[in-house]
Amino acid sequence: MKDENSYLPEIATVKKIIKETPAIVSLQLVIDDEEKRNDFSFEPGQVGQLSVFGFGESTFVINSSPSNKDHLQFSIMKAGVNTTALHNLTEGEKVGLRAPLGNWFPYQKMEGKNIIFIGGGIGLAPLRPLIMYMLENKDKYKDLTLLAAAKTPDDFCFATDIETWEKSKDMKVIMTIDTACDMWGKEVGLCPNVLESMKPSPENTIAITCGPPIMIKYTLEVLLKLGFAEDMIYTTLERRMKCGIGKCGRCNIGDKFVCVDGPVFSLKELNQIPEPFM
Amino acid sequence: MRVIEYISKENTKNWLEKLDAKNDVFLPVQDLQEARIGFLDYKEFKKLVQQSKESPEKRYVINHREKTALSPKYIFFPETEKLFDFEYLKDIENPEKVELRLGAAEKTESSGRIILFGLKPCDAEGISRLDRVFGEGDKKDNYYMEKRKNSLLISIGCNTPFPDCFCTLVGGSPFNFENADIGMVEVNDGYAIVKISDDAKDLISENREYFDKDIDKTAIEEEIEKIIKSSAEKIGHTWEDLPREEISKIMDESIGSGIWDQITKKCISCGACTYVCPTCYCFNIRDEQKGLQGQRYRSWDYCMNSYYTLEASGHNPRPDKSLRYRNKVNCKYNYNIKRHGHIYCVGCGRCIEVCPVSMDIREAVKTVIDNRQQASD
Amino acid sequence: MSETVKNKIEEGSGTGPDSNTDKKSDVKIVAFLCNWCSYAGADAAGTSRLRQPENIRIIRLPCSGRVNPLFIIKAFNQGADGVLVSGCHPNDCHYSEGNFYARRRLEFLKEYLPFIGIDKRRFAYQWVSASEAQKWQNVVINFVKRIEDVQAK
Amino acid sequence: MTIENKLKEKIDEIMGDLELLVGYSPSALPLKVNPAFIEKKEETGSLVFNKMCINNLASYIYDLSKSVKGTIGIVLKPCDTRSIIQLASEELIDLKKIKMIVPGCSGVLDYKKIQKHVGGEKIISCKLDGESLAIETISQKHELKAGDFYADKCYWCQVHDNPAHFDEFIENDQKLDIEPREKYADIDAIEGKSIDEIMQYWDEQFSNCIRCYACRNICPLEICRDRCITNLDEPYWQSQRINTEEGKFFQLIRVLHLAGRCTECGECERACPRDIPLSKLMKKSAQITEKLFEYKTGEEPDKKPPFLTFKDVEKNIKEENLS
Repeated sequence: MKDENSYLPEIATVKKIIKETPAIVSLQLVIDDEEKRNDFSFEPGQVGQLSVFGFGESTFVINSSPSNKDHLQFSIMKAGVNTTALHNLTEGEKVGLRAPLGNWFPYQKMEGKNIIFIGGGIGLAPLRPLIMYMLENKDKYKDLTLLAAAKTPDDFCFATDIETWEKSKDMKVIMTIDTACDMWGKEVGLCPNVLESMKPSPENTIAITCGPPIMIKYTLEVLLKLGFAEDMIYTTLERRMKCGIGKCGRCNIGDKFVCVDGPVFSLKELNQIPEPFM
Repeated sequence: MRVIEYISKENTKNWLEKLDAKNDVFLPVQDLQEARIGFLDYKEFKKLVQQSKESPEKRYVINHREKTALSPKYIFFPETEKLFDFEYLKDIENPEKVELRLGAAEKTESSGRIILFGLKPCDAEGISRLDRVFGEGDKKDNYYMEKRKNSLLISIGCNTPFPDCFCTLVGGSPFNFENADIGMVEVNDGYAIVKISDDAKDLISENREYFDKDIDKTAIEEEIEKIIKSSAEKIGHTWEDLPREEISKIMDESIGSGIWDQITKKCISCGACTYVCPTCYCFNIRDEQKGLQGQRYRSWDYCMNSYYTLEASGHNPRPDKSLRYRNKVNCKYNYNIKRHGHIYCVGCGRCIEVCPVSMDIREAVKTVIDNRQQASD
Repeated sequence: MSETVKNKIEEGSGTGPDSNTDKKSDVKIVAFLCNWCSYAGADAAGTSRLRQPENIRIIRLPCSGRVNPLFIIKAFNQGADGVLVSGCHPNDCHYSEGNFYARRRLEFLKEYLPFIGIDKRRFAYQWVSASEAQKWQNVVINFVKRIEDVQAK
Repeated sequence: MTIENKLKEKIDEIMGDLELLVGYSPSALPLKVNPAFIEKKEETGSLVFNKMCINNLASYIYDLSKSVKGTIGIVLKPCDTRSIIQLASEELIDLKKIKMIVPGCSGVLDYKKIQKHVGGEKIISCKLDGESLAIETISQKHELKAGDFYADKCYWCQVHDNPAHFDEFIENDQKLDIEPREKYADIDAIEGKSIDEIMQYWDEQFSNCIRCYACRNICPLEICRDRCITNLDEPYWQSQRINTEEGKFFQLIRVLHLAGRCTECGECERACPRDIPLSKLMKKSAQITEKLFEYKTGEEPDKKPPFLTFKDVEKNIKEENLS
């Protein structure tokens, strides 16, 4: 594979479209080329570049379970030109895919520990493959907790997954919305505040968070306040990306490129980068 | 410096002519009427000369004394480059069905090599920096590497450095032929060849007739020593020495300080400095479609552009020109030292020359260093 | 379009001063028409079967004031041989003053085009009201002819 | 007393009222000066004002007027004041916040002209003594007459010692002393060519464009900079390709966006790293707006720019009739 063109995407077919929230859809893709499809594997946290040819290419995390060989799932929030084009796709249409790219959650290092996942809105997407992996290998991990936050009850991504996880005994699930509304029997409050009131013990626990930049910022503050060590906190970041392979230059934070050195970073790593990541 | 061969200026012309028959030779050409200097394909140059209404000597000359206005990076990394074509195919029988075909960029089967003649040592250094960016890492950049793989760099030392030159500050020298395949020094009325790489041996062995047979090597070597000395004296320094070992650390420390606001005040946040820089490599990728066919291409981009980091969500990690300029200088004097082991500035001075508001990267770096010393005093 | 249908259309359209019916030119002309007057006028020309050359590609806009001069430059850039802008007569603008602004911009552009190497005759702006089907036909025929002349040179 | 000293004296006098002063300071590079931003009274000593001060400092005023709360003092050549007045007439800046300190001008030298005259050879040093200009390049010394190298705008300047608007005017004993030239002579020269030759001329010029946007960002009137239509994804108005066509198209966007606004300071052409004669494009647009709308930019802060207003009957527009 020495002469492989790093910019040329594989063609994949949209197998299924799931409407998650009014602004978010999940696409389930199957790579057309049979050999490539069978060879494909990825680690939880890795990303892929999705193209709608004629519109552009953007980066999304692969959020299906790594053990799922049927399809790859990506969740897309409508924001720009390419995401709108992805939203307008119908089942059976073709997209371009370059994956897997970037690094992943060091799930082996997390074995034997308690894990707390903190996801806001579409920030749950990068956590999903890891959660699924850990649930599939529950014996290797201790207590799993998920704090899922969204603006309103309608804004929860992967609602059916959360429901399943809620029912299973393997993971404790807490859901919160920003402001109170009728028919909501669960937590109310901003994610960092709810986290603070939960008072999770930092003892032998790893916290993994993802969400909008402002949420990550305050969540990290709360985690530190709760006594979590910097190397026990993980987050995934996003930046504007073009090439996805560390050449085009724009996704850097200091000397690190989010596309190749990330998107997964421990807070310790981030604090070693001189340029502020927020 | 040990002299291996010597070629007169007259013969250099013949030699280039010969090389151009089998290869693509690029050389610095000056348009005297417009005073513009740029690297040009020799074949293109000859065409221009032919078309020129005035006498060609009056309008166009081959020029290796002055720096070219643009760095030669565009020969390997063009301003705009096609990545691949795509085409939606519609089935007339079944209009619902749309197939997609991707055409990888066809490899240009060039018979010969790309030869860059008359490259300044700093420009050769610049190309070696790009080699690292595009050639290192898990994924390589085929488009660049494909062109670069088949190329030879013929570098001519700088007998006369310019006021905005500062290669010695960043670890280079006007006679650094480390990155060149052939290194030449202008002596008397010709060029002494002081370096030949294995790849480039045939350029000389196949064209022996152009190279002087009986030369007094020691005399030429003495002459070269004199040239090197006088060149070193002329090179402009705005400050004594750059603490190259420490610069990364100094830059790190400066990041939180307000010094960057001060440095950037006069900057107008344009891309002139980036586009003339021999080591800047950032690019943008876009799709364009007409009807059912389209193309994905890349084009140069510049980090002082506010759209450069603007995410679709509206979040911009570097919304301010001071943050962008901080990133730009750090990219060169800090981040790329960590990533690729070298300062990503070769001291060619082009950015200083083109800046309409006299931004000077030397001044910026010096301000950061001075600021740190003041803080520690 | 099949040949027979095409012939039928040609037969059915007889009126108007069109000398070059036999000679099909391939000049491409983009026309920006205001929704309220000129588009309606062109429509009326169509329904009254006033024959018009096929070289015109009409783009409907709410008002001639919506015509950014860049549209015209872009059209030329993309290969248009001529560009025509048409809107309501001054004082008749649906939005009262859109075409007054347009007139200033378009006249400026018209004066400017030759300076960048585009023949002034390739661009025109005209006022055609909804009832002036005949005028529209004349305008189009004359404009196409003019572009053909420029092209032929 | 030199104009520079008089200017410094004046600035010292009023510096107390200013939060920020924008002026010129010396540059390490021959033939160039630095824009300087001075906040403290002690720092005014580094200011200069001479024939190298070609930069139009009004380029900074829009951004500064947004970020600086207090009064901004700005050193402007009489011609530069027009940019400020134009911005004010479009209500983009508040004149009350700005103190225009205007020294009389005896002309400024265009370093690009000098550079071109010496054949593009790099200039190592330069000395201006009265009217004689001593230039040293890497290969030779030139003795030049300053009178040949003034910026284009100086040759038809009407305001060098009588700016229409200012807060402080400082009389310059040295007057602009050059042979005036016809303002539109270079425009006429281009228009004398055939339409195809004109197209070819601009294609040749724009084949050099690298789309660095220095022209846009230095322009005092183009306040869009970070929000420019050319960079937008949606609408996708312009391709990001760097080539002749796109360079020219971008420049036409500029021309159209500056029609009836451009004050012909020539900064775009000076900033262009590829030496494309952009000010010709701008001059043509000024010529047309003068002819059609009898409007001169940058002279009346209370008059509406021509494209923001209209007349029922436009006496200078002769509409053609195609019907």
